[in-house]
Amino acid sequence: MISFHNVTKRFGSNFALSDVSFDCKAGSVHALTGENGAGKSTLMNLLAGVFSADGGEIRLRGAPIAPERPADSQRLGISTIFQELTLLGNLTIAENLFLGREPMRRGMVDRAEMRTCARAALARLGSTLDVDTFCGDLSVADQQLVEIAKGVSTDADIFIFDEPTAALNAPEVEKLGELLASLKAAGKLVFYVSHRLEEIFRFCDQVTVLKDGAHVETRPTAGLDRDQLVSLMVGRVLSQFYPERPSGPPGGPVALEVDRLQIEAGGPQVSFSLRQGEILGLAGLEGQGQRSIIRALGGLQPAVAGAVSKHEGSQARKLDLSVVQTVLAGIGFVPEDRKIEGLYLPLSITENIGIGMLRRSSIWQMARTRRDVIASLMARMEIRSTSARQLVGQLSGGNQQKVMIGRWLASGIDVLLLEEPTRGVDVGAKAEIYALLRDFADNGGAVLMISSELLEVLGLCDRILVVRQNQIVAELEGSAASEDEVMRLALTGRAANLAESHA
Amino acid sequence: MTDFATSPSTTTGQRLRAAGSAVASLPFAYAATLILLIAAYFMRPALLSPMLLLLIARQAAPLGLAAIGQSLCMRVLSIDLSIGGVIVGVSYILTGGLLPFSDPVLMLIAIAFGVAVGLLNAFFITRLRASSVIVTLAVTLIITGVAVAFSQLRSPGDAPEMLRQVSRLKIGIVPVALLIWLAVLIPIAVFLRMSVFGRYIDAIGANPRAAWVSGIPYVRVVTVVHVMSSLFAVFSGFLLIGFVGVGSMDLGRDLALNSLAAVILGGVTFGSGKGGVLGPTVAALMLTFSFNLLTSLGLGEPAKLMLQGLIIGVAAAAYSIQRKT
Amino acid sequence: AQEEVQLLPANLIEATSPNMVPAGKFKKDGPWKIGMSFVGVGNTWIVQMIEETKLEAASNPNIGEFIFTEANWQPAKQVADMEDLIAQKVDALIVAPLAPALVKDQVAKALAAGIPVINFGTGGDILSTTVEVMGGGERFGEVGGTFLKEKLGGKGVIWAFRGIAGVTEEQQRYDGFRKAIAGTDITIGAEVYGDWNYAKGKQLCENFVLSGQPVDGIWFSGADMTRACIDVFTEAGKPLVPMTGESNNGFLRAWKGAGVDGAAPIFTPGLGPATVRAAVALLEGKSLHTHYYSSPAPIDNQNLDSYYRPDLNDAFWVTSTLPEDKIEEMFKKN
Amino acid sequence: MLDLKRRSRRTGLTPIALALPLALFILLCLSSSTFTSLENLANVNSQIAALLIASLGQAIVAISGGIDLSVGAVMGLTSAILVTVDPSLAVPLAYAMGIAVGLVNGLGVTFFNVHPLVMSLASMTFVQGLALLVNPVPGGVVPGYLRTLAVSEPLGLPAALFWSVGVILLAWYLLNRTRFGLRTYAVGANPASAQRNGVSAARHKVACYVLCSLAAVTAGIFLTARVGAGDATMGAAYSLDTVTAMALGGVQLAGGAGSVLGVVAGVLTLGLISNGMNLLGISPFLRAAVTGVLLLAAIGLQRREAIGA
Ligand SMILES: Nc1ncnc2c1ncn2[C@@H]1O[C@H](COP(=O)(O)OP(=O)(O)OP(=O)(O)O)[C@@H](O)[C@H]1O
Ligand SMILES: Nc1ncnc2c1ncn2[C@@H]1O[C@H](COP(=O)(O)OP(=O)(O)OP(=O)(O)O)[C@@H](O)[C@H]1O
Ligand SMILES: [Mg+2]
Ligand SMILES: [Mg+2]
Repeated sequence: MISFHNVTKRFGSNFALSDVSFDCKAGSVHALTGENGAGKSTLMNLLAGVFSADGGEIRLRGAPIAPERPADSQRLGISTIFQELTLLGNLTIAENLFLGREPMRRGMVDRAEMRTCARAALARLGSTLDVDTFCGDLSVADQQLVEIAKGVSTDADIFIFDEPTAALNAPEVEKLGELLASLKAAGKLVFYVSHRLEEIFRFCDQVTVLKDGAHVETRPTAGLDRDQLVSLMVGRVLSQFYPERPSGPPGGPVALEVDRLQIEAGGPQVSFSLRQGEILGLAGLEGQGQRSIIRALGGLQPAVAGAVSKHEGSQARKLDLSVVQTVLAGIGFVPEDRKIEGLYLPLSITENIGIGMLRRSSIWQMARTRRDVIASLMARMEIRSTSARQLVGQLSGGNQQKVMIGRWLASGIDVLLLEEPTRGVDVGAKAEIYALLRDFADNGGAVLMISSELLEVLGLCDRILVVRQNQIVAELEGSAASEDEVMRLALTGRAANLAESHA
Repeated sequence: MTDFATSPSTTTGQRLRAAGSAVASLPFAYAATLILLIAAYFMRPALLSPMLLLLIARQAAPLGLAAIGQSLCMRVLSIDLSIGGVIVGVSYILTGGLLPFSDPVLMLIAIAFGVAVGLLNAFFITRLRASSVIVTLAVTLIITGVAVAFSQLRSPGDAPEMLRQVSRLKIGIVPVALLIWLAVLIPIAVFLRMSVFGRYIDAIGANPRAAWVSGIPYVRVVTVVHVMSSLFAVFSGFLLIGFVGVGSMDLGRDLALNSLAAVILGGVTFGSGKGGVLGPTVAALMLTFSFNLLTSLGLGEPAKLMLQGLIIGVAAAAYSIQRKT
Repeated sequence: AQEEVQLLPANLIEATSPNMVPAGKFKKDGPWKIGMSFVGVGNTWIVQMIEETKLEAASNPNIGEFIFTEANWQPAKQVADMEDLIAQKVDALIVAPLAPALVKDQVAKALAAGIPVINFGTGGDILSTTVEVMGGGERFGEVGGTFLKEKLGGKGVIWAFRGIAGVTEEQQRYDGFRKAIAGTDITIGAEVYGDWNYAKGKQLCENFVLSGQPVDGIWFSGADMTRACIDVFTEAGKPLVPMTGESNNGFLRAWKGAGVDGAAPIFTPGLGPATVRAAVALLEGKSLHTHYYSSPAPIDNQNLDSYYRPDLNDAFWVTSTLPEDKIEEMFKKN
Repeated sequence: MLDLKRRSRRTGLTPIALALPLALFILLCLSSSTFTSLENLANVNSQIAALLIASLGQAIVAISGGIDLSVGAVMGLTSAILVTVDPSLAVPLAYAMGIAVGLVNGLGVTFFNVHPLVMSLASMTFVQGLALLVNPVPGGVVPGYLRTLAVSEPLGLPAALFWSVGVILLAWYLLNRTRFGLRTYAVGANPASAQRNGVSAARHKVACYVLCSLAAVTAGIFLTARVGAGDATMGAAYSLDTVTAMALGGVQLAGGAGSVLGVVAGVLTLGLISNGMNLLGISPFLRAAVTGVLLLAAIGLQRREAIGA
């Protein structure tokens, strides 16, 4: 249905895509994968009319196409769910779903029709959200759902999903799978860009691997296994995905003591401690309060009551939970949305990382940038860039993520709070980030993280606190915990056969 | 491990190319200044005498000072339209005759007034998240309204002798006002380039939300920026009042908008978090020179306004095109 | 027959029309409500004029309320102000129009409602107001033009510094000036709008002086521009040429200090009180001429000392109707 | 009430924005006998009609994420054109001029990427110069049919009422019922996202600037007809007044939020301040200060997420 012929795209002197050629059939789900910055989004953006190609051509049913703007692409029957959310906060769900192709009646926008169709589109994803809600009032996961609903509600032949599941939880991913199957059955072509290997194997018929802008392989997923796919992507076999946990029980001194922290008036209180040298995970279903806890600790969201103290040596200092204070006290926070809350996209890598080193200086002091530290950090983290002066906005998602974590690693903090540390990051980079975090912990740092990818929590954390309805319902040993057990605790607050000794 | 940011592998050719592209990306004010100078050479060569150029530079000093403050605001994605109001306030404090103090004390009061206005602006902008355009517009309305109302009670008096001297004196052929401008400009430029404050300004300009999340003292930095902007306006007002010699309620009326033009023509853009102090300075000179050139061409007011509009519009558009390519 | 109404001392104003408003036409019992719509504020002449006007209104026990509005130099605002004053049923309306054409509807509306309208300033042939109290205008420009014509012996190059573009009063002054030099060999070497403003005037003058443009005399449309130019000449060490000015103490000071050859038409802030007196006279039922014009003999090098007040600051304008203690309170040099 | 709060994401409306004109109205009713007279109310309506028309145009640009300082100059040029050009050509020429200015502003902001404040500052300066060139001294004769349209009293109601209601309905329909309106909110909130949804953000913004200039021309026509004479500087104060009015009414300069109701409330507030001060005999010099204080109060209570311009 679609075929790429020697497609090339440059950004400045950088080749984001060079001579990419492959074909895709109607009635199939075609996975697109590869490392961060491999060019997946760029290729899809060409199809979506966001960029235009510098060379080669794209053919739709044999005829060359060159959409110059998203509207052109929509007219050609291509519907795109972009990697970045494109919902408008001041429009309702219904309005967002039909923006750009509003149903009209007697010269006016037909709101009734819009609502009906919007409800139907959401229903296909098993969602019952009120279609008159403004999208700005939705959680990220709901926004992602609406985004998908928007993409599939169009009458298109080709659907592009660019990392649609980055913010979704298991049950929603399940629904998405059903949806993909129904699209496939209706004879549509679906592009599915993802770093989640199991989704690729479960949902997709074909997989194309890109590397550094070049086409590596297009193959049926059937005859492929995980390791093969990973080595196609990374160019080598990852011997160890998650770093080794330190042997023995985590017994470092306490780094952060959380005492009866209360997020909402009248809500439950949580207490726990974070030790030096450990990686502690908060696990639970979406919206159960993990995010509020970690945000409150980072000073980003006010807490109603409770005390948090930071221990240094034998001294304990009670913290005033504002961002400026927590950073001064040596606590760094890595947000889940790196573009909005994390990075300075128009500034260079050096500046993005260097700014973290200034955290203890007064604003009147002279600033020093430790270029040597930054250079070695970049080398260690394998940040792919043309130079340290490249603007962060030009990096691929995974590399941006590394820069954001790198800022804190270079700043000399000793407690790191992470939200979704590897969102949208490729397997290779993931392994690298895990290693960095473990290294940070081994050198006396303490890590507290939340992640919607349960396997990541299980694989990386030394201890896991399961959160349900704003409360910590269980504490588990990371190496001993199983996916089943955590899920059950997260859903019911109760372990299956065990006594509630942990709660 | 080699540090490739400082590694010696860059060739001369690369350096030349880098230098070339650096010149190409200079703010348009530089090119526009050059064009205007060439135009003057052919049309009004007398304007190019050192005497007159220095004088034009002195005329540009109030705008130049105001533009520094404005550029700081714009670099943190804010804007300061209260510059005009501050100058009216300063004029009233110094010449209104309502406060029974000596001139130096009055000048200190004017400075304190500037700080207060900056703090007020900053409070609304950072704490209440109000639009800076509207806040500073409202503050201007309040200050001018109150000053004009009070000034109806009593006619404005003479400007402090000290300020009159400053705006008149010359060292050799160099006006003191120009030296004062430079004396403010250079340390500020160095400070912004070297200090933590300057880095934070860049970061906030690039992404205010990220700056907050990563613990940059956002409120403090923006507050300092607005206080500085108001202080620059106070100093700009000092020069203007000294220059005029007597209080007036229409001093500095177009300074707020002109400083905005100077800042943008000088290469400071919203949202890039980047921008120097030199660009706006050159742009302030450019605007003042263009004003003088148009005057000396003997054009009527309408033609002058039209050309002035064209210069600002074309310069701003040309600079954007050049930056894009 | 009644005694002639004195709006101002005789040397300051004269009746210029034989037509009379019939006695008793607008007679009304007090206390009266008098409204005034003024164009806007911004210079020291206006400050003083308003002060004198308010003082005059306050000192008349028969005036129950004096409502002053200013239009902030906006035509729409002036129209609105006049509507509001009419809606409040003022007994007499004083209007200083931004431009006569802009307020003719409202003037007609007021007259139709039986409200006498006193025109303060400009626009004789467009507005059919009850009484006109005028000053400045063509005569103002003419005084300066005549002075320069005589000083230059009918030939030479003159710079013309005009006021704010598009203001009727400014245009009239300029027309008067052109009239005065018509038919001579005097040429206008440069013509600019200095907005009646010191800073702008100074910038423009500096530009001319330093770019070496020839000049034999300078005509000014008034206010603070002359002082600016004298300062420029002095600072540049250039010999002064004859200049025209206005009856402002700051200019008189500079004039005296620099020893420039000058002439200054008098535009008295007393015109404000004169309009109030005219309104009162109408309401008292007295007969008035329909047109008054203020064009006192200008200040020249000889009589300069009798007008200049070294003890007062630059904001003071002669000739004032204010009592001496009030003058000292307002303008004492600090 | 809850709905007002929820919808404020789109309308920018706050209780205070709506309460301000109401409170002023009640205050004036209680303190001035003249205020409630039919004549005075008609006056107030006539006084604010031009500002209302221009502000609605400004609001459309603001909702799309821009600002237009050239509104006042366009009004001035309209006024100059009306009294200097042949009466039958005057109105079409004025509208053609409006389209041209709007196009220049819009293209400058979108394709040349010039900041709207600077772009419209440049066009404001140019257009003001042109207006003075066309009509240097106030005066001239306004075509008779325009006079009738602005000052007659059909059905005993002031013509300004019909103009006001007309533009309010038109703007309301445009913003709330048409595709154009919905897309204006979308473009204002995030042009890049809107673009990805198939809305041509640049073209849309240009259209908004053109609409704003057309509104300014209409306001200029009304004002010139009402005053009965041409004046090149007639609109000088309107650029900032329109910004003030819409800000009072909760329209957000950052784009994406604003409402016709808000603009009406803002314009009413300004009109009542002016009228009230004249009626109550409060020093006119304090008008600006009072406006400033109300403006600070109104925006201090607005909900905004972004910090900045
Ligand atoms: N707008 C841009 N300007 C300059 N370079 C860009 C731009 N967008 C992408 N690139 C570069 O193009 C390359 C491919 O980026 P792309 O976003 O397609 O990667 P990706 O495969 O989608 O990665 P990820 O998995 O992180 O989303 C990267 O090197 C990136 O730095
Ligand atoms: N390259 C690899 N080498 C060894 N084990 C791997 C590798 N990749 C994944 N795994 C294992 O597979 C399981 C799933 O891991 P993970 O959640 O990272 O994969 P995914 O979601 O399919 O996609 P992605 O690997 O792109 O993140 C983990 O237990 C991990 O140990
Ligand atoms: Mg991508
Ligand atoms: Mg995974």
